[in-house]
Amino acid sequence: MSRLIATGMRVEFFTDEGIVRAVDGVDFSIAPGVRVGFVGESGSGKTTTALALMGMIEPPGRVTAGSALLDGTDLLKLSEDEHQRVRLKEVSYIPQGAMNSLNPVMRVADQVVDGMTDHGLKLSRNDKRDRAMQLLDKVGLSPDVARMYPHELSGGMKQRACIAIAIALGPKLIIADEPTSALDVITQRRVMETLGELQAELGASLILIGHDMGLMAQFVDDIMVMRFGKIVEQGPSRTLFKNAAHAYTRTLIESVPSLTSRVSAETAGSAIGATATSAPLPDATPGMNSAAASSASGHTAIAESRLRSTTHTPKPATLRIEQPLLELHAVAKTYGRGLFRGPGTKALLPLTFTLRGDRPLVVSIVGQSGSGKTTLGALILGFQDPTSGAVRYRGQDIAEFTGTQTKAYRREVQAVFQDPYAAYNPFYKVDHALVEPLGNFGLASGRDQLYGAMQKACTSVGLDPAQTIHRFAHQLSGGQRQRLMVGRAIMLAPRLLVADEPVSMVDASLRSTILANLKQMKDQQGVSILYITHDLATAYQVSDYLLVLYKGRVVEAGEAETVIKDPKHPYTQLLVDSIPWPDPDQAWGSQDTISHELAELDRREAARAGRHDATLIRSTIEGFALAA
Amino acid sequence: MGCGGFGDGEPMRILKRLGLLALVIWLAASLNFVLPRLTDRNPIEEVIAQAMGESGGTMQGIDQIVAAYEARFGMDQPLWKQYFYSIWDALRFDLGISISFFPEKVSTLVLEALPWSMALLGTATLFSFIIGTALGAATVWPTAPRFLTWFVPLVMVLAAIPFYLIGLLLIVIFSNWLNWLPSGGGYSPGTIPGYSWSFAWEIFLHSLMPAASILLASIGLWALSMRGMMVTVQGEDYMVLAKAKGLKSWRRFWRYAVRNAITPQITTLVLAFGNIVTGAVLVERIFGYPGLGNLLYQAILVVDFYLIFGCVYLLILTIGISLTILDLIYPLIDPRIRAQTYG
Amino acid sequence: MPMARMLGSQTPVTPADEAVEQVSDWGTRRRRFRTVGLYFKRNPSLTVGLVLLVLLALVALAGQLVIDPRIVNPLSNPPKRPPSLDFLLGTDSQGRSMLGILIVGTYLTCKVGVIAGLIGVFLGTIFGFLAGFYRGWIDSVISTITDVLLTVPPLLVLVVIAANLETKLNTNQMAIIVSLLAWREPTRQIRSQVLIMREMGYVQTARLAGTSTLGIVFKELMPNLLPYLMASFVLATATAMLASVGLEALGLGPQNEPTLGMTIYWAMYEGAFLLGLWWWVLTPVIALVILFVGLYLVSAGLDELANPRTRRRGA
Amino acid sequence: SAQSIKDVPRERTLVQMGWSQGAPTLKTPRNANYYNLAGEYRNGHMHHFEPLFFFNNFTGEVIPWLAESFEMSEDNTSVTVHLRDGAKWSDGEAFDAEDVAFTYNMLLENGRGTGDMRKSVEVATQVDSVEVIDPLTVKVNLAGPDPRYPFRQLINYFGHGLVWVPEHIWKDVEDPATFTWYDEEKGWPIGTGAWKAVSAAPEQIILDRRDDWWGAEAGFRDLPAVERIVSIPASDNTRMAELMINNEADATMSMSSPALVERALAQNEALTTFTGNEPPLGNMDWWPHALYFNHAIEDSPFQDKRVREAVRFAIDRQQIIDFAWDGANTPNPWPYPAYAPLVKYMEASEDIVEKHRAAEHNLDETARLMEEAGYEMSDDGLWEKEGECVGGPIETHQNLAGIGQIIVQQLINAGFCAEFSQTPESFDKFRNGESVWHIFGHNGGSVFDPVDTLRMYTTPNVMPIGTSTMFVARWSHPEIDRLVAEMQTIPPENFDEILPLFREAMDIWFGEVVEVPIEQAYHLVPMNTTYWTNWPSEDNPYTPPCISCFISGWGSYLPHNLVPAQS
Ligand SMILES: Nc1ncnc2c1ncn2[C@@H]1O[C@H](COP(=O)(O)OP(=O)(O)OP(=O)(O)O)[C@@H](O)[C@H]1O
Ligand SMILES: Nc1ncnc2c1ncn2[C@@H]1O[C@H](COP(=O)(O)OP(=O)(O)OP(=O)(O)O)[C@@H](O)[C@H]1O
Ligand SMILES: [Mg+2]
Ligand SMILES: [Mg+2]
Repeated sequence: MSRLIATGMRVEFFTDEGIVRAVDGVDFSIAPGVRVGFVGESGSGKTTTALALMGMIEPPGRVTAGSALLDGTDLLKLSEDEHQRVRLKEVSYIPQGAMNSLNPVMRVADQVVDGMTDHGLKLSRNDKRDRAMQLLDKVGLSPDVARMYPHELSGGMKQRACIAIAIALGPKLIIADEPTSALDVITQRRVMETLGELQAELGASLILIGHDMGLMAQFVDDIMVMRFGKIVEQGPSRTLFKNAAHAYTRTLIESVPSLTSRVSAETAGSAIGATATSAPLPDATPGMNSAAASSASGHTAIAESRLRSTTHTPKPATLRIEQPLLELHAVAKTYGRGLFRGPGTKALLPLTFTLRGDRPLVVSIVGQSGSGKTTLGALILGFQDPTSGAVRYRGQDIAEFTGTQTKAYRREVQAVFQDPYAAYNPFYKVDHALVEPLGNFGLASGRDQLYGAMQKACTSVGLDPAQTIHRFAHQLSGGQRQRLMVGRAIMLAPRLLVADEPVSMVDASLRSTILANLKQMKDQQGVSILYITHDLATAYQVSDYLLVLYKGRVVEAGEAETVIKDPKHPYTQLLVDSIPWPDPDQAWGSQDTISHELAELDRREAARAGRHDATLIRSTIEGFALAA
Repeated sequence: MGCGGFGDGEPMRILKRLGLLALVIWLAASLNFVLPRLTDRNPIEEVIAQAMGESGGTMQGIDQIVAAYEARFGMDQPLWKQYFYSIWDALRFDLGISISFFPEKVSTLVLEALPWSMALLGTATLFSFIIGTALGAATVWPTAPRFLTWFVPLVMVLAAIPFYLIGLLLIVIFSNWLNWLPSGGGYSPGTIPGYSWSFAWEIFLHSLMPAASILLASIGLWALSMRGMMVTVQGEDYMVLAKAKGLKSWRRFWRYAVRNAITPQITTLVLAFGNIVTGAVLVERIFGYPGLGNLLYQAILVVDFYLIFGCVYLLILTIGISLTILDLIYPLIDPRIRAQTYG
Repeated sequence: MPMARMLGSQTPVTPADEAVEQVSDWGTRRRRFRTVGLYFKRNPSLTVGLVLLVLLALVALAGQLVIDPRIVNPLSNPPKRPPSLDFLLGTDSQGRSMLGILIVGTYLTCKVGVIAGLIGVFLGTIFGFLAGFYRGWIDSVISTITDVLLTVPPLLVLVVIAANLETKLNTNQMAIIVSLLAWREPTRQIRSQVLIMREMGYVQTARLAGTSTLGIVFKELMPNLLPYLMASFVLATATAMLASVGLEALGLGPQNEPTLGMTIYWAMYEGAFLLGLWWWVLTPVIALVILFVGLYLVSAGLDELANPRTRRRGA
Repeated sequence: SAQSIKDVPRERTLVQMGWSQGAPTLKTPRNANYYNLAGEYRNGHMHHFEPLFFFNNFTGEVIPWLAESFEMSEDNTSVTVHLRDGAKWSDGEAFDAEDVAFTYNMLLENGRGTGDMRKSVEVATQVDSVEVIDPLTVKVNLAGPDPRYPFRQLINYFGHGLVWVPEHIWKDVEDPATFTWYDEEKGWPIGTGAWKAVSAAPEQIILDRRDDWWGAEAGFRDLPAVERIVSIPASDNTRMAELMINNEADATMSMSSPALVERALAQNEALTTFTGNEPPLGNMDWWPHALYFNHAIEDSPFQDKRVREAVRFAIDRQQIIDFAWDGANTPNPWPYPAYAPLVKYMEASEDIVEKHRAAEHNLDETARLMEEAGYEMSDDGLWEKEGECVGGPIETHQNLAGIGQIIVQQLINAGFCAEFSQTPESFDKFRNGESVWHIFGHNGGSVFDPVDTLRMYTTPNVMPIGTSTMFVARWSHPEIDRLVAEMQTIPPENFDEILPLFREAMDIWFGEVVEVPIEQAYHLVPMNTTYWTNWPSEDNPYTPPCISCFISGWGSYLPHNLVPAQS
């Protein structure tokens, strides 16, 4: 007996460029109480399939064929009213863009409960509050969050709020579209446990869309592999991981980074070579001739060529070269809460480090969701003013930059934002995001140069430029948006890149390609990278140095090898312990439930009552100095 | 760069904003002191000449009379002194005496007209805001009733017609032809004002047409700007989640879409409320409605410095204070607006 | 839609091939034309709106070449004639031809309205965006000035200016006066929205792209407010025209030019409504209605530009 | 006090309109001081007060009221007034010679001092002193011989005549110029009139009949049938018409649109006018309209008499009347209203008009005169000399906008660069002499003999630019000075003596083309017969029908004569 039987589902988008068949004849069935994982290339139609089940394909898109029977009712044929009643109550959905999906003017608690009220639950004010708090607690959010507005939450916190919403009414089917892409592994584990418990309790079916093969291995019963809008392979996860039939599935599984060996860029590249969307490395800098690129052997040559190709930026005169690239002096950030709303949130406690920049480094920042990673990035980029301390770039406080200095700074410091959903201007097609900086920094001009640069940017992240640059952001899949942003950063070849979860929505095979490309960019063009991630495995693979952030504080730091192989701080230990392995037979963490362990950790932290231990600096590295 | 929104920065921010309010009031008062005097007209002489002329007089000795009155009003003083006194009196809410309604006090005149304006324009503005905003929002709401597609352009047609023309049309239809409603005035001639239901009913009946004409003409304008904001908001991802949550259409509409689109509308509403005190001269004239618009108009016609200043002072206070409050509560209307200190 | 359905069911979709063929035209003129063309096709209200406006413009501009401009003068025709073959739209009580007024008056009034609307929204947009985006002292200065000026009754300004003019007010001066006041509300309204928009994610993307603050304001934020700005423009035009009509109605307008406002004023002054001289009132009203509905339709047609997601139909 | 107001049925109530200058509110409702310059006596408070004499301008009959008679001294230097026995103030005090003398003395004092009371300067220049002979007799000693004095201050009509104040209260008033004379608690104002205010607000003033009115007690007249007068703001033409059509009011203020009056009559059969349903739908007023030149502007092209004459030839009076009045007015080359006593003078002097071709419209003559004056027709169709055209804005009185536009267009068509201008400042501009030409009426002019109008063209009445005046031609002539001085000493009824002087003066006046008279003025006042009858009409012209039009005039006289239509 099946709960959901989908047959021949086809979804098409009628665009100016022609018809995009996002889902092309998908058949599958899901039994009650079963967890199904949807994996596959980014852009393969996972989200679209989910939206179709929700009855939320908006014109000019349309479900053109197929049926999806949920306990006998065809979800694809329901009227809008019927669908409204089904959503959340029978089928609930956690959107991929969860970080951008909360109503900015409503408190989180209200957004959690309003779905319940609209499905006929009569709740008193207090009931509402209690329910909201309960649900938030289930996803590891503190009761404080209930009264907050979405913009006061970190990416992961918002994602968890969306999960809390989805489980509110105990639906028959939960569709979770990359629900944990912004969660650290501990939180991820906790949230997945909650989901699992709930699902078991209700006998609900669960569709988990994701790219994290480890998570899939640990969590789902069946796996469907999607590609080009079709399901190319499906089967029990155990079987699939052991012996996948389809070549693409094999690549997916093989390209999952592990903690056992650090893969070099070359191997990753060749591994990808087998996949359909091969991603050649970009030339060093757009506009630079290929001779210069191929002869480039060290960063001196690169730097020279960059100076040559971009004659007026950056101006050495405005930014002093001899100074360290980036210095943070006791930088701390406390967010205020606005009018009469109590004390603020200490997002980042004073942090001091120096990144010299003469030797390119990848410094990874891992840590708990809400521990201040994004905040740190924003401080470095000058998007937030530090509450205290100063951020210096090449020896100068970024708060005191003049107009030209800011521009030069922007030229040299780029970023990939955590939320690719908010990053695009909805007015423009996505080419705008690429053309703008090219034009502003004088990197390219004229149709051909611009187009060439964009093409390279796309291919460097495995995107087909023809299918990308003419679209609006909402016409791209989440992973496509994210990749384009990374491609943009690569295209701009900055001196420093702040990459906030840059590959969280990308499938494993592409992920390693992209990371390899980033790494190559680092090596060939001397780009330092601050890599903010929850993915310890990739952090381990690419980073030279690792900072572990916990509650706004760096608790442990050192070379990736040292910290991950032999964590000393209990939080780091827990973190490493919680990595889901892409092997269904390897247990996920210890037997204890994660919430128990977390509680233990928190209790120990609390017992110290504000007295913080110094950062555990496990090892040092040339070019990066962290104050304990 | 400031200290991005400390909890304890709040009182400072409020203080600064209040400081700005004081500045606005002072500047606006000064400007409105100066403006009428730039006309180079002498209201006293005009009023007196008018009065004497009407009585068939020969204007003998008019200079003398004018001088006598100028002294009475302190207009013989140097300008800076007059300015100083004006501002000082304004601070004490002493608005002086009207020239054209001499010796009536400006405050009496203003307070007498104010309730009429508030009742008429206040309710008309509020209703047209509510109806117009809802209509405008609904036109771009996918599941809104069909009839809106032609109804809203129709409302726009009404917006194109100056509201006083609509008013005249209403009078011709409802008063002259159908004889359902009185043609104007605050209440019927001979009715004795009092606190009774029948009197309230009278007032209501008399305000129906003027209110309707303002309403009809301005709904379309409210709708138009709301519509513009709604279009932008509908593209947001939270609208997708709201739908995925299975929220009822009305909740998605009101609590999600409208709620996010409404900030500029609220700004406009505050401005519109500020403008209530300037009244709607033409509607008041057409309907013989005794509001502030007419008072200000009469004051401006003869450049009655004191009465103008009195009316405008009310405007200054309402606009200044309501905009200040608005600025302070923006973060509550939309929490994304960062509560920041100025400077 | 039927057409789209047909395509959907019959065309075998090979996205890659098709795309490769089209990619080469990125940034070319052909592509732009195509985009614009498709846009018009998808948004008929834009077309209808533009047609209305062009029609009105034709009447106002080309009409002036056809008619003898003197027919808008008093005494040029017998008074109070209803529309007939001799007097196409009738005449007013002073013997002005209403046809002439439709032509000349529309031109004059649209001039005032559109000039004032444009200047008003233009200044309002600039000030509103600057204040909302920069905040800090710029905001304080702009907001303070706006607040102060918001307290000045337009009537007072007009009386002051009228008192200081040597000659009678003409429509150009009128337009400037009205537009000097027309920016105040938009400034405040736009500022309030910019306060929200400045926190959007794409603003940060743009900052990273080295876009200057002005660039962010005009290239990133402004387009997203397009429907609202369009609405503001319609509003400002309306307010300007109605204000000018209103001021004219109080005898403060350009009394020797047959604007729609003056026409309405005279119609009201003479009680055309009561007298049953409907054509006298109807003519200016029709011109105003066409203008407004045209502007409304255009603004509705621009929705998709600001929010591509509102796109409902396939090309 | 609102509770104590009794109910009066509609059919015993007169709803009339008070002066509001187009505004929807009554001016100064709580100010009943006639002498306060900003006070508006025509808002309804005029029903409190009664004059010594009314005057029927149609018949020339003087109607005694608070007084019984007056006589002029032989040398025309004093008037003795005999008051009516039994006249009383509303508080029961007798109205007597002391009150008249007190009022005079108050005005004399003020007029000789600050002069900030209505009419005080006028009184002070014309009156020397006042003597109380006995309680019912008072003698006014004039500043010089003036046979017309009673018609200036003792008889109330149009803008002439005084309003009496009770000595027993006003003697304690500190500053009569700013005293408001309104206090419901104290029962102020105290007048002799048959009605008394019970409530006053900008929206309406309600006056109830006093059943103890002295006139009924003294057997002078019956109590009026009108038990309540509600005075509401007149607002504008359209609104007046609406109120009448809907039976919401019984009589209007003067309306300025004949078409609207016609329409109102057509819509509501109960409405009538002074001339019934016949044109001109109203009664002739005392200020015939004219196009004035400002003779005080020295570099004005209108200093050239030929140019003025060219303008006069350019004006087509009949066309103006056809357009603005649908033909229902009379072209008038004279500066006089066609009241019976004045018509005699004009009929006897038709030849002077002929001689100066003053009533003629002839564009050829215009062209000839302009060329003679050295002007050339430019390509734009304008007369120009040294690149300058002749004209400028014609400042127009607000009631005359209708004819204003037509006059302007006629002048433009004749080659003058005239511009129409009717702004809130217009009146002020031409009163102060700041406009080159303007359209206005002969306010303060003759009613029963030609002297008053001619006085406008005497040297003492020509004010320099910047000084406000109602005599906006700012023109005088030594001969006219002389002739007027002579005429003033002749009692008004001596037609034969005055006529030759008049002819001589008018010959000069027309010869100099002082101004271009256009048409007669009419008060268009629809009256409603639903509740009240016996309105004044052509057949029964007992008073002008406009109740609140005049600053001192008839006031309560009309309500006294109304007869209820429903019993
Ligand atoms: N604008 C804001 N106002 C108030 N509090 C904020 C704001 N932005 C972030 N915070 C708070 O600061 C803390 C750190 O947020 P931050 O976004 O830096 O976390 P993060 O480490 O990036 O987490 P994640 O991995 O979930 O994205 C969180 O507790 C969050 O609630
Ligand atoms: N509105 C749209 N118009 C046109 N094409 C669209 C639209 N939405 C999605 N697509 C395209 O459909 C394909 C499937 O998108 P979908 O979002 O389902 O991918 P996905 O499998 O969820 O990818 P990811 O893992 O990156 O989220 C993509 O190629 C995308 O570009
Ligand atoms: Mg997706
Ligand atoms: Mg984050």
